[in-house]
Amino acid sequence: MSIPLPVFVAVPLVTAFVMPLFGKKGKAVATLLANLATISLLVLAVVSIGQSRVYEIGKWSIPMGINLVLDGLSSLLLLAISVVSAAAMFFSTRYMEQYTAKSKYLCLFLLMVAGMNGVVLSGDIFNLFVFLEIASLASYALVGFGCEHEELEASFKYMVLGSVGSMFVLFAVALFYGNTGTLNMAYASKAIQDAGLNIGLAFAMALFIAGFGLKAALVPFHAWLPDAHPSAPAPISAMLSGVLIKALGVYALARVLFNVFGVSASVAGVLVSLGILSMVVGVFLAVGQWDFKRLLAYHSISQMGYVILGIGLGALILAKGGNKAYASLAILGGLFHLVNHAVFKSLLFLTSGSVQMSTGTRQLKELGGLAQKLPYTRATCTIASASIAGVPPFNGFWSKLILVIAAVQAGFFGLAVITVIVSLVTLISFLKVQRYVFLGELPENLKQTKENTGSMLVAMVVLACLCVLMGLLLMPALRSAILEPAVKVLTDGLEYSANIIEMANL
Amino acid sequence: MKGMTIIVKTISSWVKMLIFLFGLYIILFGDTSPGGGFAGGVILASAYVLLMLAFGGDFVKQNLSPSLTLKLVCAGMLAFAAIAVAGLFYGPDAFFWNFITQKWLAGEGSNLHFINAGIIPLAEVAIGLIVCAAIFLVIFTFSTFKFDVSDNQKE
Amino acid sequence: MPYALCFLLFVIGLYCVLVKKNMVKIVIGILVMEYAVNLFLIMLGYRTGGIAPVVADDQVNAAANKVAAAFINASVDPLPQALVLTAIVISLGSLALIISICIRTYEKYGTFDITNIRRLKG
Amino acid sequence: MAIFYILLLFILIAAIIAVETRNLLSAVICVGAIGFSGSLMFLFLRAPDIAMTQIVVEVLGLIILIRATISRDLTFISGDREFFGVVVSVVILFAIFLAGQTVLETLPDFGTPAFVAAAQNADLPAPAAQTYIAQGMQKTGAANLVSAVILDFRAYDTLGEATVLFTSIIGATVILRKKSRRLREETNA
Repeated sequence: MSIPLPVFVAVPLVTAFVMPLFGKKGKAVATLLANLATISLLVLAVVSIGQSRVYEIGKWSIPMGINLVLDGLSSLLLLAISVVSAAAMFFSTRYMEQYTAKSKYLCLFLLMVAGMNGVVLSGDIFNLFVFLEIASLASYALVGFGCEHEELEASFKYMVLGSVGSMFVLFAVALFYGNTGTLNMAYASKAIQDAGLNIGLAFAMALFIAGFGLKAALVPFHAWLPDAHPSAPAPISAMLSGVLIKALGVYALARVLFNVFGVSASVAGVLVSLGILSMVVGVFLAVGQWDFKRLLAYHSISQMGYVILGIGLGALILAKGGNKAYASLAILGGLFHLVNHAVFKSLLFLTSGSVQMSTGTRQLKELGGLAQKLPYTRATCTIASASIAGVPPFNGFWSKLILVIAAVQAGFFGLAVITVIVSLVTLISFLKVQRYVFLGELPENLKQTKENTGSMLVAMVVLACLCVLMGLLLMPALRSAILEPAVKVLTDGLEYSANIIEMANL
Repeated sequence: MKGMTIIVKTISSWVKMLIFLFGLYIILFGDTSPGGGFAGGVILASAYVLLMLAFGGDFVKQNLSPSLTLKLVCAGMLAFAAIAVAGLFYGPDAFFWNFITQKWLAGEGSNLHFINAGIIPLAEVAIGLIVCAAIFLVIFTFSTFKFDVSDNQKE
Repeated sequence: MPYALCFLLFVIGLYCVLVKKNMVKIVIGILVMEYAVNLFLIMLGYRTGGIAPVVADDQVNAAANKVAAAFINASVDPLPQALVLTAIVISLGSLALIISICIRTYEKYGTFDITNIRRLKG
Repeated sequence: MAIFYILLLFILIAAIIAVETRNLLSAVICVGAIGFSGSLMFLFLRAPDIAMTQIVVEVLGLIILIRATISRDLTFISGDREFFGVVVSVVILFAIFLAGQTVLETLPDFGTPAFVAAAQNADLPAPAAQTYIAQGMQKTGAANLVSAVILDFRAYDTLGEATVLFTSIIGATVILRKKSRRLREETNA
């Protein structure tokens, strides 16, 4: 079945436009509609797996109009976004009862989803910027949703750094237009291949790396993340850490670098070093944290390092003309880890929200002995912790294993050792979480704690099942349907423009 | 927020119509002359802002309440989205297909001759509505927001 | 040379965001960066001695139903103007949001100075 | 040409004052000066649509900014700056600025639109901007080509842009709402 691609953006947008019309009384209807929207997006994403096509908006042939592109990488990201957003939306049905203005929350949530889908599908660099702004503005407002001191402060910090990132991207778009005379990524890529990469485009590329790096919170640009992610309500933290930094940061970066500018050894070196820096710095900052969600946020930085490392390693092998099979394996590891991280990190944030809602605190030192009180939360949290630390047979193990194998095959033994060490430190810090939250003595004031039921539980259990089952994605059938096309988009690199132009002319 | 003196009130009630007409002109002629939905919408909003400054927040609140304004924004957005989606139904499966002009150019749908820029003026009106209501709502929210510093002073 | 002055404006805005300690000043820095990028984009489309991209009646060749060559060879680039129109509205939207965050923060802390607003560590 | 340099210098001076002055209200007024001279600049760059939009947006932006600063007694900035940090960032930014000079030389000269150079490449189809100028009016029916671009050729961007405005007003009303959390008893009830 061939779905018109703008539907992925139109469904959440139209639902979001309807949301403010429901006041206090229509809250139940609004919640139902929002859940329907996210679930239908999930269905659409599943249906569109394996398809690849170009959609010209308004029937204007490119480069006159804007085109949307669905290929392997886009459908992988669409799938991740819709899975996490459906779970987070279902979770918020009950969780967000503690805040006011629920219909506006749902509206912002859907706008954020629409923005991410727009970024992932766009084939036009300015259009990508516009949808990036939608998703970012919605996330700034959602981070400050609680309107308390920490939330407002984190939101301000996030918004300032995010706006600077957006300005970098816009300036880069201007330079890009000045040098190539077009905004369409396929034709711009062709123009760059014809004329060669001059210093103006190299500067634009540096600005893109800085701008998208700010959105992805890679280490020199990570200052906002440890404040913003813990301050948001738990389902929003799950969305931000789970998919927002990937769709706006890693996806956009990979698309622009691999498919438009083409990777060179120096750029790949920058990516690998950013990845290693993020991995190591993130994990060592995480170990010392005593705030549950803050600890998780630092781990997000570290795990994003794995993703960038995998992609960068693949780029390095490609740029040096090495074996293409090794390069695809490294990129496969990176992308697989991206999807895995989306699932287990959002699950971890949801469990932290469940703990916070039951106990009213997220300071590790004030918690303890909740294993009997919150059995389901404990079980799901354990599964997610095992995943993030890379314990077999959960999904995190497989992607880390692939990364290590790829690093060893390509002859980067140091990288493999660093990957394993960071994974061990991750394990230690999650043992600490288990020890302080679920084991040990139950503090006197938490005797009345009750397990959360209903939608929160369902969302957590579904994600936990996914954590266990996602290793199956490596089975040949699923792998060639979901992961391989995404890897192929990146390893093909500059053939992107020829492919798009050919598909558009059909 | 309080209103101003009688002189300001009288003058602004005269001027508001002129500003309003000017804004409408800018919106409706956006396809043939400079201007368009954004500029015109902001001008329309400034007519309301003028009224708000002259007569005070309560007066405006009675005539155009914030919840109604928010609903107007939603209506404008839905209208714009409807224009976009209409291309899917009237045309050959294309979001934002300019279904009036393109049919006219192809020699069909001659009853739609009267607007030869197709969806452009319609979209200008929708955007004018969105921008006017949105800007007014923002400024109204900012001006009526009351600081409640008493219980949150620096701790 | 005009490009260079524009880039200088961008750098001034960036300096303001990085160095200043007052919330409103930081917002001003972001605004200055936005102005710089908008000007830069419009400059990219300028043609010396050009005319605005609005087709007047006398520039249409009615017989051939075509725009006169005089217009085609003189009009400035309309595409960057469309981009800047979008960018201006986006910057207005983000200005409204960031100022609302500033106002609410002021209500909580009674100051705009970010050195006094440090509840979060790191 | 001279008018561009005069306006740009005026904008730069206003920007430096806006950044360096200690009075917040003056800073906001300087931002207004930047905006209005920017609008004049757009007019001389033959962009009347942008000039109009810039001027009206500037007025309302100033109202919003003044609202943030004027209501409080604290319009003066106190507090000392870290001298060392300022020097370091000035040096780094100046280096970026100098590096940018070589970058800007790769652009077509001021006065030549970017699409003219791109049109030389026979390998590619005609650049979008050239098509807009030559055939935009016949293809869409709008004489104002900027309107034709934003509402027909690139209408999808405009949908995104209107959505940004929508997002920001929902965000602003959410941030400025009176009560943000319910009590625990209400939640569980």
